[in-house]
Amino acid sequence: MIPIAHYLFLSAALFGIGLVIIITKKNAIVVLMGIELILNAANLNLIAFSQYDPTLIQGQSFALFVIIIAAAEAAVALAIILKVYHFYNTSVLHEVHNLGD
Amino acid sequence: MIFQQVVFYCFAATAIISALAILTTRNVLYAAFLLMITFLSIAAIYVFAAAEFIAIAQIMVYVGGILVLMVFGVMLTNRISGAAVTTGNHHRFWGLFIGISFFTLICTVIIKANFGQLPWIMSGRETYTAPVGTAINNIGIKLMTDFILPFEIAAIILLLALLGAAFVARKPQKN
Amino acid sequence: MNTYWLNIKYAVSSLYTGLKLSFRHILEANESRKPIGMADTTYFQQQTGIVTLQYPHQSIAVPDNGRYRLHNEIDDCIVCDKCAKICPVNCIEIEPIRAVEEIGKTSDGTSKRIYAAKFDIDMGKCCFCGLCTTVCPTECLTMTKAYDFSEYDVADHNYAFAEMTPLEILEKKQKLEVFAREKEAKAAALKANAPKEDTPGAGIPKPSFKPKLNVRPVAKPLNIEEKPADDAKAMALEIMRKKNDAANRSAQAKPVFRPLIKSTETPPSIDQEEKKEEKDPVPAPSKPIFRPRPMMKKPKDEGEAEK
Amino acid sequence: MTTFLFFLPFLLVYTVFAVYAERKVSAFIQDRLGPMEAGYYGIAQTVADLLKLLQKEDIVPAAADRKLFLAAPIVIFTVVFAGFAVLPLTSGYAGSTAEVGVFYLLAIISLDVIGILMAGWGSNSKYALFGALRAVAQIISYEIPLGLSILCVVMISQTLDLQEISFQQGIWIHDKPTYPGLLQENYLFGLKALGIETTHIGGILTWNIFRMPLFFIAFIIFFIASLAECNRAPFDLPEAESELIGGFHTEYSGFRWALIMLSEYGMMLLVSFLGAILFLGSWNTPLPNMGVVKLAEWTSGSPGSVAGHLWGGFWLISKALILVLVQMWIRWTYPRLRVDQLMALCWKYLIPASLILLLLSGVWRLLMI
Repeated sequence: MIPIAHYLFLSAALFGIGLVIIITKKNAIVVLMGIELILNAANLNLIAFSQYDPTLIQGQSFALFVIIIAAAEAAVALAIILKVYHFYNTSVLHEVHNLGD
Repeated sequence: MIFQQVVFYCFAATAIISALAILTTRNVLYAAFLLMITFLSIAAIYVFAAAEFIAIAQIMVYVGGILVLMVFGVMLTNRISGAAVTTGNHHRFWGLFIGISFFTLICTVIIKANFGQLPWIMSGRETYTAPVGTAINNIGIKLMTDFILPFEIAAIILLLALLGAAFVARKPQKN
Repeated sequence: MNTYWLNIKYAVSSLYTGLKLSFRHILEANESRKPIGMADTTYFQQQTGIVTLQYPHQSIAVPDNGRYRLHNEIDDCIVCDKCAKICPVNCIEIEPIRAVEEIGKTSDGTSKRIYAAKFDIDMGKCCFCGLCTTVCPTECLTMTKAYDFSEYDVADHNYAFAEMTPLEILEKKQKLEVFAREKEAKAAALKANAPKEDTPGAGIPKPSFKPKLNVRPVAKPLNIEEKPADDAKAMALEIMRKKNDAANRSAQAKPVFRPLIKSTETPPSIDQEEKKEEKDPVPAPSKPIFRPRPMMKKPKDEGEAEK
Repeated sequence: MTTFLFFLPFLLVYTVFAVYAERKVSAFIQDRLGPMEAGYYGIAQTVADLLKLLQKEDIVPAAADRKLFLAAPIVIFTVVFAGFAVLPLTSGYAGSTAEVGVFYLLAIISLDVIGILMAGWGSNSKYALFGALRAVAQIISYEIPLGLSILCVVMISQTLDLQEISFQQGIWIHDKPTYPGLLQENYLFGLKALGIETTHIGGILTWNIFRMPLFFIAFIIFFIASLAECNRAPFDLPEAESELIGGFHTEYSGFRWALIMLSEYGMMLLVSFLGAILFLGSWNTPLPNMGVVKLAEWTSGSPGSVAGHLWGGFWLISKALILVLVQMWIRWTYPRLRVDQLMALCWKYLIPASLILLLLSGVWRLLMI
């Protein structure tokens, strides 16, 4: 079987890449992609650990909740991005200067 | 077993390469489709970790749901004028610096912690059997017993998110 | 709420009806219509089943009076040009050559005095109005039942009904020319005697066109008796020889169109031509009802070519 | 595990004949003859068309996003073909033994959306983009009634494994090692209170559609939703010829267009297989045992035997193909829905109905114990 450390390295790599995407990208949707990558990295950890208790599978259940929350979060975030786009006519984050109406 | 490992590393490599490609590409839509490849490879890796159900849920929710939402978002927030939808970069140095330093930090921790030698992991490995067909039953029972509260809360959150998203994204009412 | 259930009820019943209907058609597809025509008494009997025919293999019988492709029975054609004149889309193209004598009779006894060097009907242009068939004096031009005449090349829609070979055409033309020459000789002889008349273009030194230009004077002195003079005859022969050479040369280059030059006439000459023909010495026991006009279209082109 | 060796050639041959059947069915419904020239009764028409398509130029529009445009048909086909991986073929010959079979198929159907979006966006044509957006809206909406109607079956069967669901619907219910808590005997209409055991009678009486009579409605909901999932008429708005020329595949030609058509027909077959497995008894015979006349046993060999393979394959494939024919019959009968009608049908009629069915299935399941 695959050593658990390899899952964790993969997860760390995905986390790092997601972080870089969040920091460097200008477009709000790509930033959202970075967030999803980080959530996936976290899920990977949960599931990697969960395989060592096949009867309890708490990790898998938790991963399932993470996926659910990610879905809800993505829906709301995209709705907000759409709203921002309609208001400022841009989806580039640093061009959104003031949050007041 | 060696075949299984080769396949695992292939999927891991695909996940990382496509994630890196998201980082390097300027085209937002390419990024979305590359993210699909990442998600699919991660789903494959879930299967290696005996989490079939989560893998399929990953495909359904992330690829079939979130990704489609994102592609829709890309299409709706950009003028469809023939030009490719691109995104610029900024804070390149700090981004790379923070990312790489986080990665090295986590890797160091993983190596230092030596998870493979933790007692519960060791015992888990002894009792580890190949993925058997009872995982879904277990998840179902767990969700309806131990995790019933988070399960219901998740349902409410989903409903709220649905309503909230629809409310936020709706066209402003004309008076 | 009530409409909600009514909608469901209506949807179910209409969907069911639709499926039943189309399924009945599938079942009925095992029988198909026979290729029978309207005239058949059983034509309306079969109401169900497949209605299409496999066209090239089967086809519905066309009524005997079907009016589709034009056909010209060239043996009965007196080349009167009526059809070409009446045609609203100019799809009939005729090139006549006057014969020096009667060349035969049509099946209804009309005498034929004009050869058809060309009798082309372009079915690509034809509008199937049938006017040409009604004006045809000998009823040689008819519309037939044939309706499937698609071709790969639009040029193939041009149906040529004339049966003359190029050699025959040439021969007939020469004959006509000899005749014209003789007439011209007569005219020249007459001219020598007659009071001077202005003959436009008579002095043009083009040998090949000369004879034709000289034809006109022949027509003008209408009531002159024909008395060929010897010197005139010699002159005519001389010109004839030259003319033949020219004709041969041009026949090689353009076998079909070139010879037309000879019959070139300016439009006002039509009346003259007809009058002239009335006075033609050619024996014409029974004259065609319609006076054939030798050339309709070509003269203009050739006239331009002349310049 | 090796069912793809069967399904890949089967899919190709099936598509050739399905296109032919489509033309013939449409022709017969419209009192025409359909293709008649190529081969006997036009049987080689599709082969000729296929050869023509393969020779055609692979055109990529100058304004198209080249990479997405070229990749989209491959993605669509791969996704649809991946769906065949979990289908059981006979009682002894199943695809992947993944216990998440049904769930996997739902995921596959939602993956199809991505390929369509790639094609629509990559073409850089308004018709393709409209078609793709319509396709996505339609597929995502109809996934809900589809998933709910499947969930009804899963609730009664207590498993996501397609092979397990298949075994439950016939006389070989004891031949599969089942998970604890699964039913080991069938009763008429699933009602134990009636006291008529049908475990050894089999045939149509143990099909899911009979085990739980309300599944007839569930099956109709499933069927309508599956029509929408494969963009078939009357839900063919994404490729409405009269409005959008060809929808998301407007710009494709030649081999890639053939690939899109192949996956469309493959999708039809996939949902037909799924419907046959979930509701119509899978590879089980429709003929019941009646006293000494053991029709069910005669028309289905025991699992693993040669007869079992042949009978099982025959029943399952013929059921699926009949469903495909019904899809064609429906396509050539009904007019296309309007977009608002499409959404109204989904959200106002199918989803409430399937939610109620889900509740009733739960109650029925309690009666089955």
